Amino acid sequence: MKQVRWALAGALLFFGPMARAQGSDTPPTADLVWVALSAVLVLLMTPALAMFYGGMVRRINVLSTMMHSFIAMGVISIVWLALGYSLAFGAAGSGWIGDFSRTMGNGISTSEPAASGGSSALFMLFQMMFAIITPALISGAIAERMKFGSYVAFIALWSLVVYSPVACWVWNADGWLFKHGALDFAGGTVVHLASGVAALAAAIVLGKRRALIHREPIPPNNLTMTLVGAGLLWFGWIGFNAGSALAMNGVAINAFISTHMAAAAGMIGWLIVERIKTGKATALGAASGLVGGLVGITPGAGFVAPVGAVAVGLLTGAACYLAIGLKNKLGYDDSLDVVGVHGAGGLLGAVLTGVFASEAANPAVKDALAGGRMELVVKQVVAVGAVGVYSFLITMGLLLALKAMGGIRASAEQEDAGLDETMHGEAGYNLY
Amino acid sequence: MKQVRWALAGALLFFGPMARAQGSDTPPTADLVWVALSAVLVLLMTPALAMFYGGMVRRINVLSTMMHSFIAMGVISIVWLALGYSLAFGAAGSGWIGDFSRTMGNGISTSEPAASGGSSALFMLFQMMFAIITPALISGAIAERMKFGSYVAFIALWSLVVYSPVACWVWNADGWLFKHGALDFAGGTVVHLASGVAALAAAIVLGKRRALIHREPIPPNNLTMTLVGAGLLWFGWIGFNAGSALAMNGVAINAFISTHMAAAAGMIGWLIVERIKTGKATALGAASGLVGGLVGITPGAGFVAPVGAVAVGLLTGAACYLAIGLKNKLGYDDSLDVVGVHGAGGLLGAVLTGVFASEAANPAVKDALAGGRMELVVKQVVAVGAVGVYSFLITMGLLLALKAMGGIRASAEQEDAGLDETMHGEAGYNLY
Amino acid sequence: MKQVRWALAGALLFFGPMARAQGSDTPPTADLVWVALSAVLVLLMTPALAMFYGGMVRRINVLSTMMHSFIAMGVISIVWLALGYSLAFGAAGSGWIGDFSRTMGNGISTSEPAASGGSSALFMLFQMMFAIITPALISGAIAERMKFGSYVAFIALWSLVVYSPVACWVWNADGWLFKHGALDFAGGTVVHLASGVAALAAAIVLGKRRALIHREPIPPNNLTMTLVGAGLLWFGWIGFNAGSALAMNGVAINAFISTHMAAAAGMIGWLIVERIKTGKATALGAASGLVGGLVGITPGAGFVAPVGAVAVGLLTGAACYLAIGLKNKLGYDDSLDVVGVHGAGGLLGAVLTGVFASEAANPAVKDALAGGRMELVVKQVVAVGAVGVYSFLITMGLLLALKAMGGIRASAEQEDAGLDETMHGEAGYNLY
Amino acid sequence: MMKIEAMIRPQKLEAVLEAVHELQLTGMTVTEVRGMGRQRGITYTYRGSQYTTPLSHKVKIELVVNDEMVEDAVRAIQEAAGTGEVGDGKIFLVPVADAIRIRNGERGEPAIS
Amino acid sequence: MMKIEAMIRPQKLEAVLEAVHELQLTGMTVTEVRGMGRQRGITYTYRGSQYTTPLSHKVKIELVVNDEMVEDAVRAIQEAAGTGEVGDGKIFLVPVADAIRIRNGERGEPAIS
Amino acid sequence: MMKIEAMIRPQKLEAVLEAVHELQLTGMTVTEVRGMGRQRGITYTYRGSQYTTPLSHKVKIELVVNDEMVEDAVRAIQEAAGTGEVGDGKIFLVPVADAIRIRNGERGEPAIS
Ligand SMILES: Nc1ncnc2c1ncn2[C@@H]1O[C@H](COP(=O)(O)OP(=O)(O)O)[C@@H](O)[C@H]1O
Ligand SMILES: Nc1ncnc2c1ncn2[C@@H]1O[C@H](COP(=O)(O)OP(=O)(O)O)[C@@H](O)[C@H]1O
Ligand SMILES: Nc1ncnc2c1ncn2[C@@H]1O[C@H](COP(=O)(O)OP(=O)(O)O)[C@@H](O)[C@H]1O
Repeated sequence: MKQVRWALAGALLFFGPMARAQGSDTPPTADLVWVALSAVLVLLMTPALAMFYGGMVRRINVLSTMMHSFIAMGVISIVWLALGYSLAFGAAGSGWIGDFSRTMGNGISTSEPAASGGSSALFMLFQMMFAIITPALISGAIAERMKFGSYVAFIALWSLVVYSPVACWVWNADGWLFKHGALDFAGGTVVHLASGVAALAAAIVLGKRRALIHREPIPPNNLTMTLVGAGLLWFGWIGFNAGSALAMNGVAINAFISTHMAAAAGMIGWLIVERIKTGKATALGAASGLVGGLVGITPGAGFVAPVGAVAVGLLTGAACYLAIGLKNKLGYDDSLDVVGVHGAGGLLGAVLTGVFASEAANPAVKDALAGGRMELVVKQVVAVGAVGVYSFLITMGLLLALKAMGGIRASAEQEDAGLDETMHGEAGYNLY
Repeated sequence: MKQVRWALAGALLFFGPMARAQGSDTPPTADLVWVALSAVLVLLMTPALAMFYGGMVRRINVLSTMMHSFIAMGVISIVWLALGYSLAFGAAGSGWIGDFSRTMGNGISTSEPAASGGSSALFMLFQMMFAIITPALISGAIAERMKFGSYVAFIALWSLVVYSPVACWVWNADGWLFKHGALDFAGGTVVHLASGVAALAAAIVLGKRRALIHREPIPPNNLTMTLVGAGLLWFGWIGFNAGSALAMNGVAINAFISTHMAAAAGMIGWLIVERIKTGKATALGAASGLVGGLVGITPGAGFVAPVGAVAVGLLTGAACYLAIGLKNKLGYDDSLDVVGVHGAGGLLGAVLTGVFASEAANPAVKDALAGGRMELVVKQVVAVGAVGVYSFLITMGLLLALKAMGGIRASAEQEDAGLDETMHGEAGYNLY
Repeated sequence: MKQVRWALAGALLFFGPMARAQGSDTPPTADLVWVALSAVLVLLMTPALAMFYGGMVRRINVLSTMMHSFIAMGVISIVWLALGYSLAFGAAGSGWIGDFSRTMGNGISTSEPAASGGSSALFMLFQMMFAIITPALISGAIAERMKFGSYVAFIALWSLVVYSPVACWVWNADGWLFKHGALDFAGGTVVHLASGVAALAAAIVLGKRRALIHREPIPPNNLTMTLVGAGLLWFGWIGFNAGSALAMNGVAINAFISTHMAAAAGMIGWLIVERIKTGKATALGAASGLVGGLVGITPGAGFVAPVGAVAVGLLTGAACYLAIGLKNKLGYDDSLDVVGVHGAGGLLGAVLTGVFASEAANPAVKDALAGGRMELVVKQVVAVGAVGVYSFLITMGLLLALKAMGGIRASAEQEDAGLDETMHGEAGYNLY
Repeated sequence: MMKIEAMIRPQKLEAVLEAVHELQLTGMTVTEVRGMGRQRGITYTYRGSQYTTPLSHKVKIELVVNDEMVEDAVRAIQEAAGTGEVGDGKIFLVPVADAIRIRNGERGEPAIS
Repeated sequence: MMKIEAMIRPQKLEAVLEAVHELQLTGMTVTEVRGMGRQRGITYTYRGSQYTTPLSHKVKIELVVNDEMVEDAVRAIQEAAGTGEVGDGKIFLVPVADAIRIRNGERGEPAIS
Repeated sequence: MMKIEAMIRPQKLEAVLEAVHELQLTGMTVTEVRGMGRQRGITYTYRGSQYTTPLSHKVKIELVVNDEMVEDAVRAIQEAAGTGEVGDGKIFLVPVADAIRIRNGERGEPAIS
């Protein structure tokens, strides 16, 4: 059963030197093109996230917020090549963390023709794009008030002590959650749940924005940018999910369709609830709902058939709308609703994957359902719980340590004048 | 002749279970990658359209206008999966409309490895992207004054009663226009002509914007966004046209080059006429002209050689410039010139396809020209006429019915204050 | 050795009718998909450049600056198809310039199925995208003060008298620099060095902007657009570099990874120096540094291993920061630092390619290093010198001639009021 | 000399410009502003929370005119900008002590004619 | 009649709107401005060069009120907008000769009440 | 006390800020405006139709100064902002009744020094 449950994990075998039987008559070049295409699509998601987030903050913090995403592309790429990939996908006898066998690009050959099956470099690269966007997602929770230097230190460390271990548990063939047997096609748990829960911890440690405390308005500076960012996220997410099949085949095509349908349905789900509750269907709601639907389908894209994906999208879109209301009740300041969208959406998506996984979408689901659907749902919940608790506690510890070492929050003056001006010495717009 | 005239229709055969002879030594995986890549490129065209259109309206309607495109992604995706695809590509003995055999994703298998030829799911998906953008194109004609709810109802219905039937006529192997024998490589008639003519009907039914009546200025809020949208449309259009070959082969490569050349020449064609007429070459002119060129080459991309495509682009770019002047003479308010660009461009492109189709570009053209070039041009005109008349009348009826059922136009107050504020409760920018 | 040194040049063989041995069991369809995908990615780079540059100028010149890129897409596409491609890649017995055998699309067949190896049309197209962006890069140096008509004439001529010859020298199998034996994987010399040096000549001939002379502030109008443009450049550059392998293989994958790593490291390199020098890490610095890193790795992407690429990126990012200071010392007005980024980055990248080229990345490097690393570095310097001197002198001559024929600079009035208003009759934004 | 300051609806600016032009007044300055008045404010919806601002978009125009032109100008603006609905705006008359034309240093009435 | 012109911190606008509302003053106009004062200016970094502007973001509010309301209004604004730090801004009192309500031509005090 | 209001060319703002600084005047407020005057307007081209607006981009500066500073300030602005070409702009002098520093409630001359 192991080899079918986790599509991504197959990659390790696929790209491994012995994956292709001799005499195979389907050379994998087209599959490599598909994965490379997917990697470049996922690469674009982080600039897209910069737009999505950047449009929602006040004008005085637009560059600061976009920098949170861009700097992740700079820093995490290097961290991942140097160490993170090895911790996630190196040999992990214990099931908890990889060894140092693949640090600094070691053991990741690109020089042999890929067609002969000798290269795992593309897998390392594809995974790098996931490693980049995950901490960038967290940045939405701390927008408009965190020191830039502290943020850089935080994401570099977080990537090593939270992301890499969790990726190891879930995607490494030796990982304990991999063996446990939950379904996570493209990172619902590793990417969205882990970042959503980390966002909660970060929002708590950072505290509320001064503008929120003083009830000053916090108008989004440019919702057109947020909409375009959401559109580009949709575009890139096809690579994220359908590329996670690591080959062009029926599962990849199913993942493409289901991803698309869930995004569409997520938009509709959010807008319906919003219209009922406020009387208006908003553009930001459309953008948020489609992202919610995409988050929801991420763990199930390769397991859930298109009609099921519509259900997943509708439910996640609606649920995310309701979940973002929590912050007002519970009193944390999750600036851009990372907890509500990625935390809640990631959690619900994992559970719904258990509910809607279907053999019609992916024959591998047969094995996953061997113990009954209820058992699968429970496994999903266990995976979510383990990752959630780990990410929350370590993030909390990490930020408290950084805080003790010199503070992680901008000064009141910096916050009032805006981080663009005070931390980066820039203004987003000089339009007039 | 039938199997060569319509590149798209080939898809039904191509993806059908018996398309690939046993022992075929060219597995289609690379072709699937090409179509999937093309689908994701076309997916991006609707956000690109949101930018292209969004930049041209007044600031007070920017989100409303962008929502017209985004909501199409939400609503039409579901309509298409549920019903539209079946009406277009289900069995259509009559030649007029498909049956219900492929509703709700039925009969569209993704679970078998695509390499064995068992899946038409990717074709359904690729077609979905066309179905999404077509009604979104119409929205340019009704920008700045239509009720959001009415718009949503309109595009959902239009997709079922205009788009699906027309797609059936033209692209379904049973379709009457398919059998008639005109050339439409990637949707000049189905997408551009149908939407351009519907736009005319919609502009007439909706009536003029109050600002136009009162001769208030209607300045485009952000032409940089329009330019970037045009750039992304160009990018996505490669998938639209070259992907319509449904395989990576000489026809696809020709379509790529011809599409690119027509966009370039469309820009130049527009700018030359504009410079002569007004003394200035404008940025909006460059953006509009390239879109005009792309519209013009859409029906012929796979049939016209690169040098012919330059001619098509130059002529369509120039013609679109002249066609947008019509609205002032005839008195309808086509806010963003959908009639002038997609209607006129689609019409001219269909005719020019007959004129410039060349065997050098596509051997299939030989059969199309069997009866002489004049006969082909006449066939093109018949196809355009049939689709045009149908789309105009049904759109008219649909909108008049919706109007009778409670009004489709924003109130005067809403229009004056802008739809963003009054319908969506938002403002596009808070930049200062 | 010839067939291994220049990855691009391989294309001529690859796509040539005899490239594929009969009985070959790896059909190139997947490779064609990869090249087509890369071409569409590079296509997007010019709109991305429009954003990158457009955001940095004053509001009154934003459209004018974006038009510099867009018009290159219109004009150069046609120039290249008509003549430029033939001059670059036609038969070039002399080693200096191609003949007229491939003008007007002659001899560039698309009609045969690419799978049978009969088409070089895709190569012509892929190369067209490079030909488009190169003169557009120069436009950064003359932003905010050049006449639009003169600019159009300039890039059309420059493409024919500078770009095509240089491309011939370096990439044509007959070219003298091709035979000389330097390494330029994806255009460090042809694209970046040639345009960076031309930018210097152009800045000198055009003279300083009035605003600079009068010490008026020149605030960037929209750094969010510049950031997004940089993100899209990163995305497109994968096609630029990894597509230059002209096949999906180990070299392409290495190029993808190295390109990505150099962009990341370029960002970090710039920000570190900037933080040390000014105390701030800026968003514009992140955008500029990543572009610098991409420029630096362009000649070496297929020859330098990922860890080497990190070094190339760090060094080029830092060096570009320092190089842009030159203009203040030397007194030319290079509006958007084309000399500092593309000139200096292209030069340094060429040298560093010699330093870091490694057999682990590409077995072909073995031959290049046959004479020792120092010899290779010297060859790199010679190539840079030849291209640099040629581009500088011809650009200078071209602009002086255009100047003599009626002036190339906007009037003082036009410059003060902005080129958008006075040359294009438009305003970028009407946001309030 | 008197400065006429009027807050009007943005969409009426065009008509006011024409009206002012017809009076042969050649100088005027226009500013984008937001105004609070009797007019209902705007309610913004942001991810479920709603926020109402009393401010709506207005345009402020300023013309400095000779005393004898004041009443004509006021009447012209009032006619061009009025719709009869709440939110039409206000005109204020602010005394001005002197005017200087930067170009040539002219002062007083000649500077504004 | 007096026009109260105040330049305040942007983030204090909300509080001032409320304060003004409590005084039952129904009219006010708001403009985005940049101000120079004792407050330190902003230093922008642009690719290595640095540029300092003395201007910081401010909001200007204008209310025309009856003479008897002036002191109350000034006090209310001062309380709502003040932080005690440099950069809080200024209030200026500018005499106004007359006011006209565009909607119905009312003049004088009725026009602003 | 007098408020000096000047509409100037945007590109002259920098020079005016310096000139004002040299006079030791520490306060000033700047607004982006559009102005109609003798200067030719702008013709916009939009897909074949053309539209001419009489408005061009200007910057408005406002300084409240003591009466004795008025002439110096006017001269300084005039010199810094002038080019001698049509469109240089105007300076208006508007009497001010009082000034209040929000930070500490100071009134009158101390508030603006
Ligand atoms: N007392 C005032 N001071 C300054 N501006 C005012 C005042 N009263 C009204 N305004 C301006 O006039 C605009 C229209 O006022 P409002 O009361 O809505 O309209 P009406 O005069 O038709 O009742 C407001 O938005 C504001 O900009
Ligand atoms: N003399 C003045 N004329 C016009 N505006 C002024 C004047 N003095 C101050 N301002 C405005 O008030 C704002 C705050 O002034 P500042 O001197 O920084 O604060 P404070 O009054 O607390 O010392 C300035 O940014 C400017 O907009
Ligand atoms: N009477 C006036 N009232 C208000 N603003 C004016 C007036 N006259 C001119 N202005 C402002 O001054 C600017 C320059 O005026 P203009 O007549 O073009 O220049 P010049 O004073 O050099 O003849 C105008 O754009 C406008 O903003």
